[in-house]
Amino acid sequence: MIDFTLSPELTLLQSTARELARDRLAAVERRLEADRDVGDELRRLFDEVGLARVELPEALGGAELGALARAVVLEELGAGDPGAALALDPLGPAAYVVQELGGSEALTALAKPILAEPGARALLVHDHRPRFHESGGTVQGQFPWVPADRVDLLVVLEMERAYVVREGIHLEPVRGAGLRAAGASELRLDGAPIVESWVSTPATLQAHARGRLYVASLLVGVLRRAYEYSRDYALERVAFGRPIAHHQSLAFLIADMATAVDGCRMLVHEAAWRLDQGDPAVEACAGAFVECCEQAMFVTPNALQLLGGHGFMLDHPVEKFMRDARALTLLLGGVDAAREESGRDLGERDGPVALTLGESSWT
Amino acid sequence: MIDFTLSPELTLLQSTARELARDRLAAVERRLEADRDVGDELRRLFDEVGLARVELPEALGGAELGALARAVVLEELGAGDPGAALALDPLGPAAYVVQELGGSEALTALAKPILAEPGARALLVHDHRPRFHESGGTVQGQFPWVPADRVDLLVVLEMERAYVVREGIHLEPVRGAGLRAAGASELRLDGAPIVESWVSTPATLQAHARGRLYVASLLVGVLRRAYEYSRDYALERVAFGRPIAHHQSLAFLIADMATAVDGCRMLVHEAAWRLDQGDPAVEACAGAFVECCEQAMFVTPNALQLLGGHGFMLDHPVEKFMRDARALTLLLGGVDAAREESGRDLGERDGPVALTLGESSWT
Amino acid sequence: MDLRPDDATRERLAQARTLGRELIRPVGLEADRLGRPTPPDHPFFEQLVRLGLGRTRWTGEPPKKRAAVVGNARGMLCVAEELSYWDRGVAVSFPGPGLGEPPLLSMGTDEQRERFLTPFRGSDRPRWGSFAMTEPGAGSDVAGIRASARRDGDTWILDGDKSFAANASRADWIVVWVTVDASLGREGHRAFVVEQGTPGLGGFHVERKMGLKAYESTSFTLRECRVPAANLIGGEEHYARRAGFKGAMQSFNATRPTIAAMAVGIGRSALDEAAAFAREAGVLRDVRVRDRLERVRRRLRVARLLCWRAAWLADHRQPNVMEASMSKAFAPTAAFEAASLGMELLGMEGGRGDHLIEKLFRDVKAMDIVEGTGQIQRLLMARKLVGLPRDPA
Amino acid sequence: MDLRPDDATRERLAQARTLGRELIRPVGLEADRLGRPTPPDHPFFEQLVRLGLGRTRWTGEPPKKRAAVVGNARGMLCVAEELSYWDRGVAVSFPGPGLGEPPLLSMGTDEQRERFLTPFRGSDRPRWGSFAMTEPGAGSDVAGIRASARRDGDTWILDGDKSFAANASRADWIVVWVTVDASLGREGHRAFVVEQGTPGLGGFHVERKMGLKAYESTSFTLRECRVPAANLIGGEEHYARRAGFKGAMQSFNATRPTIAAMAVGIGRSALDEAAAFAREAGVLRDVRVRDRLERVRRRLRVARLLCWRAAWLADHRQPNVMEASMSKAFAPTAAFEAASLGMELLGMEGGRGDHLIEKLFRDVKAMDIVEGTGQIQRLLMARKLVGLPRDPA
Repeated sequence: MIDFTLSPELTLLQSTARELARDRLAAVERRLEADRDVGDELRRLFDEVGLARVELPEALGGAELGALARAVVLEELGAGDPGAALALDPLGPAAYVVQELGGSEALTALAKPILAEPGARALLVHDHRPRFHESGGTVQGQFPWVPADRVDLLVVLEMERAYVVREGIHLEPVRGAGLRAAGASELRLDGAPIVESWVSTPATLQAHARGRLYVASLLVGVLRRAYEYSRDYALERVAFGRPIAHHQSLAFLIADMATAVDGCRMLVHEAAWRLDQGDPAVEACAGAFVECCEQAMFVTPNALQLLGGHGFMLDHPVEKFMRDARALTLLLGGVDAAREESGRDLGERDGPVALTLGESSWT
Repeated sequence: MIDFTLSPELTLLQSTARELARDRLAAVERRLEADRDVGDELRRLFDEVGLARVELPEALGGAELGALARAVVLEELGAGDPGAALALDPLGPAAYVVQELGGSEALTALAKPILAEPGARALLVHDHRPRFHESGGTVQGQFPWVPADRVDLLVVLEMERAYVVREGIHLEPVRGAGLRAAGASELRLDGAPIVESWVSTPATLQAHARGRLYVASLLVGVLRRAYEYSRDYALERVAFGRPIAHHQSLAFLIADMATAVDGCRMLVHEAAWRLDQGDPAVEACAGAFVECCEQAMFVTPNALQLLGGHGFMLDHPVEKFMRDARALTLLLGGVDAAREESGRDLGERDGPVALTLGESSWT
Repeated sequence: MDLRPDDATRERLAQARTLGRELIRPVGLEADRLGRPTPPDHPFFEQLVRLGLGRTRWTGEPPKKRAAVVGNARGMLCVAEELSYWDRGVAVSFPGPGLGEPPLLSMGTDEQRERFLTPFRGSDRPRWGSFAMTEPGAGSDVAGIRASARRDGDTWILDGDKSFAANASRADWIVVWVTVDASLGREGHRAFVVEQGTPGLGGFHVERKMGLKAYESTSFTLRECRVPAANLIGGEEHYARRAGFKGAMQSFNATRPTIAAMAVGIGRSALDEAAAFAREAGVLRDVRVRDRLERVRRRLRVARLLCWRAAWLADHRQPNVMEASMSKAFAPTAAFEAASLGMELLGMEGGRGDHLIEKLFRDVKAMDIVEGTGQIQRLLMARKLVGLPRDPA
Repeated sequence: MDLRPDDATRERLAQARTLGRELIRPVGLEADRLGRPTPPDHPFFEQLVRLGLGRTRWTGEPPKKRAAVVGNARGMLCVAEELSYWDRGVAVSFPGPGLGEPPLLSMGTDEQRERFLTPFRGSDRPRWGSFAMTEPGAGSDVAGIRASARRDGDTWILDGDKSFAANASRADWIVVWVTVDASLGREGHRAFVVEQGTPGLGGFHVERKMGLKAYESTSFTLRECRVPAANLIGGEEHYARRAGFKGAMQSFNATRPTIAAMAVGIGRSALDEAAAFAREAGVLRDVRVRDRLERVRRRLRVARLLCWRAAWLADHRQPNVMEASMSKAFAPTAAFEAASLGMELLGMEGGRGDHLIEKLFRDVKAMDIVEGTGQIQRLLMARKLVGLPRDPA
């Protein structure tokens, strides 16, 4: 029966992630941003706790806890610092692509060296234009921004295929609009030899879906933190004789922000639960991403607005929440590509529109 | 220099229209709706005052006061009863089509008999699918709804041409979602002979533009009335010890409704002023229509919401405002067709985007 | 975590769908076309009774086991969504004790449940119970009840005006909320069962609504209406005891998410019709159309999840006031967007006034009003989220 | 009705555009890249002075003719929009008496205007005036000023903290608002000209902002800061007289529509860049892109008209508090939508952090905050529209 209980295992994982994100990421977020790196100590700590291995196969030291567990952890890390969350995850969503298109063995082979070397990172880019061009087994081209200052393994995802390169990757640092703790570079491939390459439309869709859910989970974290931070500020700040949170229009705005955060989280959890049920969940993952993107531009600018002039200053992190959120929404082809996926079945299917998995079998 | 003053002539016209709309339309709006007609007396009265002839050429007894004057009058009538406004205007936007495509002589010839016979109506339909089909000089087809129970002259506007029929027009009454004072029928053409027919892309665009501005002007009136009615109610109704208008969230909602109404009016006036300056104003008219449609679904449902349970009852006219507004937005091809027109130049022009007429020559 | 109704609920949903397709929707369209509530002697109601509907949830068990009786908010909410998919107005017109039942179950004495609910356990004919809280001058401000009750020996004398009471004129009895002392606020409130035919109960007036026409929303008057003391729900002891229970009683709420679920049902209905119309018109692959349908479905999905969560908490006796209000604040706007989009896609077909979507467009707005407007829900949420004081604007 | 600036304004707009393209935008991008305000000795400021900019509007005329001096809100607003199109941060950094000028013009004595504005009539070097109202703990609640002034013989002693004052550390003088008695609210407020170097004026701290980095927003402290009585703007008589004038003085406002127009300028800049980028990327005919650009342009058009109307009323000394607030409530959200859409269209190019749109996205949010947040504007509007009382929440 309909039940939102998280398992005790997941609840424990959640609180571990929450504490670490609060004490080790959020507490130093401005420093992480300035350093453009999380540093070796933090990297070691997170590796020990295994937060980046929640979903990975056992062969890679993973816990195989599934998509919901990953979503829960990523929300917490996103609430800490989404850039740091990327930097602390050596494989990130790149693993989805390799796994879905190349299979578990390919993942093991490609990922092991990355996991073995502290600071090494695999990076996924979604190349739908395309910006990279292949000739004779090597790739040429430029990608304007990746949230990284180091890339050991580049996974390029197109609409119907994916490929991997390991050499010929050049990075030129740029300032970065957000997610700076992960680094920020322009990426150039200069005759980079393709290591592996796969073609499969369904697997590509699935990899896209899981990648979008990854980013959506981080967004939920950013949005929640922006909501909580501005709500707490509004409870402390007094104007016209009372906390500004007790002015009705702001109280209602805060209520709507809470609704936006909860709605995003529920779509993310639903999509993750579907994946864990073996459902491809392609439109559910895309829809969760779209919802998070839309609400990101409601929640984070309003969080800033609640702080008034202080929101515009770097003394508070709300301007960073807005920048990080906007930057996250640009990843993986952006919101319109996700919208396309989220609505695709509407153009194809006949009969009533289902809201939930298996609805057609209910009745 | 930038100036929003209405001429004394226009101000007088406005107050005449306002009084008549208030006393003779709004005061009996439920009866007009039930009767599906405005009745001969009202028809005579409005004809004497000449509110439907503001923009017409002198040859048809018109005052040739221009588009802004027409917009000002239509707002007032829309605030009275937009269905009645249609019924009280024998030619309506159909005249624009005949004038733009056929010229003044065609207008005089076709319009004279309509103006001469009390109760006669010319009707414009926008047939973009198309639903009507021509063969051998006659037209066949069905149109699901027209806000009329009588049609003496039917003007059919397609994307690049227009034609006129006078016979073979069959009307089957339907309930009508809104605008019932104008009547509501399904229209069938059964071998209707084409009286006149013109082809011209620029003239068609112009006719569309003026037609959209006509409907937009009525919408401004409906929105203003919905805003004023619900505001007044909110000032009278007491809950939790004060007028509900003095609860901050509702006070702010009312302020936003006022902004929506003013914004719509300003775009309508701007487009009308452009037309009066000789500018084709195709995108300005379309943009005004789109804005009115978008704001209609903000202002009228919230007006209803402000009345709470009473808003849902027929004892108050706010549910009618919402229905009338929604019905107006469906006319002339609807909002997406207007959006297409309003944004067309963005896809074609190069260089900076102008917000105002002649902006490129400012600097 | 599980996002599927259980087998029993799915079976009830299947029944509701059959009933909806075959009976509820046609009856709803008929009432809308005729512009009046389905009359009590309509064969539809007889059919429902023959199907075993319109009965009380009360099993006749002693009150100790009461908790088990009301533990299926999720299942009820799913069925409510499905019935509203077919016609929310008709769903409210269903025979049965209606909204009068919960106060009898939760506050009533054994004897009162026996007296007023027993007739709803059999199935001789369609019967209705009704519930009257709202007054013409009040609305969401329920603390402001002005209808009064004063004791006179073994009876109470009720005076006042009530409005928007569903099925009141056809009901065997109406649970009426009144105050014994307006200055006490909620503390002064009392609920009485007023039986049809009681002298002083009258002035029934069926309100004329823009939508949801299948059920009667009725205003009525109490004029020196004398009611036996035995009809005070729970007896006087209940109200003396109540102060202590109050916190616990208000800590979870299943009504608001149920109303929100009804909005989801209406919205889903509009979405299905809009998608079908767009498919027929060949515009379903138009990016403008598809993006808006996608958005509407997404918002309805959020709405359903919010409803489910609130009901799941209620079923587990967890505090859910914030979550219940959140679902109720959110779902009606998502449903309105669905109906309004449907109208836009219909275009001139929508102007005719005879398409199901046009009816849904008129039906749906009520969902943002009944059981507390969106504004009231935000007030309740803000009290929990930021401790908004009760008093200020 | 006329919706065109006159010839004089168009000429000034053409100058502003040339200045904008050649100087303002490059200087703005430089300051953003370096992450600090343009230093006072930057050659840019010298150039502006050579061009005759940075002067006072005060002509030296006696106060009788004052009305004519401030009658061109529309023209100033048009130019403000255009300058902000190129860089709003740089526009604020312009030399000149700045926001300190209006109080001197409207409240000051002839002698004070002479003393403090005369240096701004010549053009020897860049000079700045500044204005300080906001305090670290206050913000929109201007009635809550806590910086104090107490009389001591021929001088006043000022104490308190000020924040977000533009160009304060480089200014020749700062118009500082303080209170002589916090319990009096606005009645207790006084404005002093505090000259740079006055003992007790110090602790200048340039705030670190997310955007608009070209000008300095500065906090500073007043510690037993002794100011001659002659620096009390308007002298004591002014404040005694003021109660009577108050209504008239507050009935029109040109500052809010000017800030709103600056938002329009930022939004227009984002729109132009977004459209140019979309054109280059070949997606300008994509219906999703075009519809959103269309909407952004339409909203900016509404915003501009609302600004113009408010300024037109101000120029005619018509009450415009509601209209001024309406423009200020509306324009920043339209501009934010433009910048946010621009970021979306840029996609990964926007993530780099070196595109003009990305800068505008960081600049624009301030416009919904300065001169009263959107919430404060709605409060002011609601007072006019529904008589919202000052007190309740």
